[in-house]
Amino acid sequence: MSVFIDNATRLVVQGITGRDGSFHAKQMMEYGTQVVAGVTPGKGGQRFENAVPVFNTVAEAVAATKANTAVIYVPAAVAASAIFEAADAGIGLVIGITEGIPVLDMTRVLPFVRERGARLIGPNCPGLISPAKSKVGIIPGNICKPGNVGVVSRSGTLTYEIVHQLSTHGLGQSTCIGIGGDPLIGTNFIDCLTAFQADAETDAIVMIGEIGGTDEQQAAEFAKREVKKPIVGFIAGQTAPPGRRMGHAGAIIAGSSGTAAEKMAAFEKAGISVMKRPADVVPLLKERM
Amino acid sequence: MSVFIDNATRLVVQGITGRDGSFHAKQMMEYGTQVVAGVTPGKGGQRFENAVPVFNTVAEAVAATKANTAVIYVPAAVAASAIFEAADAGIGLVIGITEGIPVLDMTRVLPFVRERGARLIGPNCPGLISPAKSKVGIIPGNICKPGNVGVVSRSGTLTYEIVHQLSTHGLGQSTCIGIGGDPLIGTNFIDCLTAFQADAETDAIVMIGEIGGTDEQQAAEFAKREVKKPIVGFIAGQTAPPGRRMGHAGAIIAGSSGTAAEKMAAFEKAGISVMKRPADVVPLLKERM
Amino acid sequence: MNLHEYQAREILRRYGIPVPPGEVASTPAEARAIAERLGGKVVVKAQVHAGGRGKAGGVKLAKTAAEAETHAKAILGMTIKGLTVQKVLIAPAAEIASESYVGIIVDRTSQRPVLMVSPAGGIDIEEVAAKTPEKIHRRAVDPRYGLLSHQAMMLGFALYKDVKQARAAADIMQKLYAAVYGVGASLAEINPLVTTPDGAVQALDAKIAIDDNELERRPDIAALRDVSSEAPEEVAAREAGLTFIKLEGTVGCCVNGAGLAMATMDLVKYYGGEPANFLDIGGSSNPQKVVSALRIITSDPRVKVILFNIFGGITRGDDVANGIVQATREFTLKVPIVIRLTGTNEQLGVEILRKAGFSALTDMDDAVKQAVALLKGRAA
Amino acid sequence: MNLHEYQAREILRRYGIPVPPGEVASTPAEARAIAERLGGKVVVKAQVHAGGRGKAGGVKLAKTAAEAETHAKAILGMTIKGLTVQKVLIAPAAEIASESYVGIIVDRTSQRPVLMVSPAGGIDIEEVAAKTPEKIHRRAVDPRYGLLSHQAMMLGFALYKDVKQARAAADIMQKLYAAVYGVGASLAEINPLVTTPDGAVQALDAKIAIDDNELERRPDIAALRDVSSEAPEEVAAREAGLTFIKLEGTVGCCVNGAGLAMATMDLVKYYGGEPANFLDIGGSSNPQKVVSALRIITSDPRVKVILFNIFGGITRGDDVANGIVQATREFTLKVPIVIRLTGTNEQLGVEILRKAGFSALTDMDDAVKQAVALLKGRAA
Repeated sequence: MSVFIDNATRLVVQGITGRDGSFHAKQMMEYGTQVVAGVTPGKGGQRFENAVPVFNTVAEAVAATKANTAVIYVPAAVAASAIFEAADAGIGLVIGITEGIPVLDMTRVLPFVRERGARLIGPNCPGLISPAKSKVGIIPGNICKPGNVGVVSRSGTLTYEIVHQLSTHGLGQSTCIGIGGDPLIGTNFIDCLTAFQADAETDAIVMIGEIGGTDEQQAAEFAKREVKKPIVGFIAGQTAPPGRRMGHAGAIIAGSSGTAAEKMAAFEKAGISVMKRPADVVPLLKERM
Repeated sequence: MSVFIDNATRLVVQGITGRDGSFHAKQMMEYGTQVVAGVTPGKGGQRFENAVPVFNTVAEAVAATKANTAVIYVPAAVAASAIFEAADAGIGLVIGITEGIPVLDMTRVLPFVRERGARLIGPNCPGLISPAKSKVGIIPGNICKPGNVGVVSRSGTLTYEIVHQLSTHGLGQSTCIGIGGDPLIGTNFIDCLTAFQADAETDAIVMIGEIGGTDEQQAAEFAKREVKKPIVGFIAGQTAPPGRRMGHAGAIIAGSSGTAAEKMAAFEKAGISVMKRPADVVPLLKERM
Repeated sequence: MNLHEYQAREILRRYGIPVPPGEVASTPAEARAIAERLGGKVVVKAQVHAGGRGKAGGVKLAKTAAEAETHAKAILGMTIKGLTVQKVLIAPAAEIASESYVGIIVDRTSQRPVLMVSPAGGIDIEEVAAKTPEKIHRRAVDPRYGLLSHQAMMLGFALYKDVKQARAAADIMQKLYAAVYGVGASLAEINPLVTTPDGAVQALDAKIAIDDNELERRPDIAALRDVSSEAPEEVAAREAGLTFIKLEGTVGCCVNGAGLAMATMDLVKYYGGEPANFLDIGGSSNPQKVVSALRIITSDPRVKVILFNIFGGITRGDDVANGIVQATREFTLKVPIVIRLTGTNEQLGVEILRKAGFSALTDMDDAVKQAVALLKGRAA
Repeated sequence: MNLHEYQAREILRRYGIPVPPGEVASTPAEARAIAERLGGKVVVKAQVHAGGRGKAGGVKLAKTAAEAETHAKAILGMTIKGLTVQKVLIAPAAEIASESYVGIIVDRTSQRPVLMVSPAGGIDIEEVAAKTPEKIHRRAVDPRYGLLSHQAMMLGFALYKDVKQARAAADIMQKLYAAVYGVGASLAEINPLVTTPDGAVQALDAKIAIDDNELERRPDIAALRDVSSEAPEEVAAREAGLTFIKLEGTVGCCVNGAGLAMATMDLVKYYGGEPANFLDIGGSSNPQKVVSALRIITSDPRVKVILFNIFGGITRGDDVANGIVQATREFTLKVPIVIRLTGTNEQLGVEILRKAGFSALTDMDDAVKQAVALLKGRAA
């Protein structure tokens, strides 16, 4: 078992013939992910890498290949439409990699996805990986290692940094999930904590948050009540000034709320071990496991 | 027991200070309906007929009076908004009397009402009456009589005609429901047949349809499968020419579909006794009861 | 309310849908001037609310401006299905590579706007639906989200293999959907949606019907009404607040409520008569409305007997009776009248009628039977 | 992207919200001419992206056009919170009967736009929220239906007892909601929404922030950007495709990825340094971006050491190394540089750096410690 993706994941890549889509589709295929279809309007009938059939629409891809998961690499201007399309075609898990989707588009996408009983991860996220089983997104496979630590993060490269620390110190991962750096996302910390708590292969959890919003605070309260597995947490942005968007659209301190200090205090209060720096992850985890 | 309304009905009248609203509010109060509140924006704090408190909003009316049913007499231009408001305030049963609501407004009103688990009757309907218990709408109380016949109709005065026939021949009614003459309505024949089938006080059903749409045809199929009580049916508009809107916005024969002949055939096929003229209702009912 | 083709084209243009040029003319000279401006071959098209214009000779091709003038002269004033042609549209005779159909109606069953498209365009879509239903692609649109890009694109691919054309068609569909909600249409059709030899996608002909209930809040759209293209009695009835539809029979009906009005017509037929009209005086019973109703009914020379069927609810019997009495003061009823009056203020009404020399019945069946009998008596 | 007050007012006007007259001036003479056209008393308001304009002397009342010119002369060129005033708005000094607040933001928790209104207007809404939270009325709007009339009306009644004013406010709220989706705003505030002595409801001052992700598809809104009101390094960074935020410290940071960039800054602080900036070179690693990044970092005289922290994923180590080498050819780095490089094409990158005389570290902690040590060495 693992979280959200595994060997049964049948992936359709939206934007498979684009620059990012084609690069990462190859990477995923090499990693062993079952990439069963690609979608690029107007390129229906072609084959990607002489292997994966390309369709004009996700509906056609689902009908022909029984794809159950979609990953989106299309440009920001059409990315909301791509999520609508995936959910409308009956895809149960949609991973939005694209950065730069307007927040107001997401206010309409999110209820649509939920009404269809689908799960969206992201957007503006690196995707997820269940080491040695399946990888959907852009997390480099070579830094991961199978194991029993679940990782959930709002960030991309910071996740790699921490996963790299884990792997080089012999702590493998059950699943690593990048939930995305945007203010409005489909899957939040609580959803991932719930999944890790239920996952038999996960024994401990690493949670990487950042400034902006109150998702970490709510997750900490939830963890205290519902999560029995040890959690180690990190918050990026202790030195960030208020009112500025720190790269991620969601990483902005509004007024006095959403600061790193506030989030770290919430972690402490909930019994989550708080890293002072990324390198602390290994000793703290070993202490708790 | 009766259908949709009874002695527990606590009514708020939207547009209670208007011409139609005030007239019918008085009629309903005289009939014995529990009119607990009225709403007219800007007249909050007044009392209607020195008795019923008037509020600016339905939400305030519900909070103060525990109203559970709303009836709408406001002009067509603001009637869709009034339905939204009633459903948003937690009202479970909304009766839209107003005629002339644009169909495109209803395409947005109907999913809103359903998402809130509310029932809309109408619009463009005369409302409903459970004789001797409660009356919501404009059906004249004096032509009705308590009894065991359930009446459901797309029409107003034609319903009165048929109810009058029933009452003068000793056949009382459990509930009479006017579902409305518009193409898009909140409660259809199937909903009413389901309720009458479940209602212990109803022993037979009269169903009054008209040209336009396929609601009667679908109801006939449903009745054949699900309704164990005898049904007598009538269809108005045998002589209506195709393509013309016969008063009711919904009464229009499109192409070759929605004709009276088609609907009467569907009734016959489903074992529903078909009246040739309104006066047939009594003998046909007596035959089946 | 139906719009003329030229009005529908103007609305499509306003919503950004590509429509070929073209202008409307009321005189042959105007038609010629437009044809000269456009240059090249043009089509002269009658603007009437009737199908089958082409077969009736209402659409003609002109190679020159002079020929356009000649055709306009022939078409203007022509009668098509009882309607006189008052205007013609002059448009370039486009070269067409393919013809498709795109339409939006509100579907009663799904209670949603439904987009229908077909690669078999240029002909009556009901014919396509009857003969080759597999050529029609439907999509009910969730009005909470509107017509989403990918949904339009799927329909675009149903029309065109070429991705650019599919995208152009999808864009047109989204704009047509916006137009439907923007102008309050109950029906909007582009038929045909054409591709030109250079691959462009355009709306060649359009039909838009407006939901009458939208007109009050859309004075700009209401102003598009062309009363000259409607039956004068129906215009008069609408202005008097009545719903009136002219039919072919001899029994003039005046009823309160649409359902009862239809049932009355049906009963006339049941007893061997033929209704001359549908007429609903509506809920509130102003005596003046009854006067107007009688004026309209009696203006039809085919009417041989007048039948009132009033079941008073909101409508009050005394109002109706007063209206009848007042009408007989204003003009002479040349045909017999049968009055059924029951319900609210029945006694008052009957008394008013009695004093004026009319009798009233209480039973609908009796009234209709009597009206038909009177008819047959006269006919015999 | 923040809009100036005068730009926000223009957008409100476009959406039909009543806004008092007023025009923007770049020179004292223009200010005088506008004041003359308006007549009567006017307010001269600095147009800068900073709160507290009034306290800083950026808002002044003028009784005459001459006085408006004098005030404009004083305010234009003034520096408020580090920003130079380039424009002033000249508006009539309105008589005000009451002041309220109306704002829309997108709420992260409900994932919906939220309307906030308060009868306590004219002051900072965060102050109201802190001191008298009961005076703020909130309503999350379901974007599938938009802000419905009755919802707006309920908030209207929260502001005004008078039904006409409540209706006017509700109408303004619905239009403001339309404006938010229409221009792609992440924030839209009317503060204060005023009533005039004759009872009219008007938007006196407005603040609109645009979601940067909306700008690509809205060139008309993107054109409203006033680069003169932004820090020049940030403008240069944006044009180079970098995300850069100027801070007060001495360690210039260059990182790939926003989360890692923040974590790097935090670690600098952890080891006793202060970051000079946030800088994310983004996912795709064009060497030219690295050159631009170095140019921007070194333009800050406070920077005493440069720290690269690269964890290659999409970003390739050789690209980053090539960028660093190329930059040193184009200009001289006057301060020491510490490079951490790991991940994709790490070996290639390290080799390129080695040949150019740079060494690279593989551990983030080591790199930050070394950078801070260098800093202290210099400082000591």
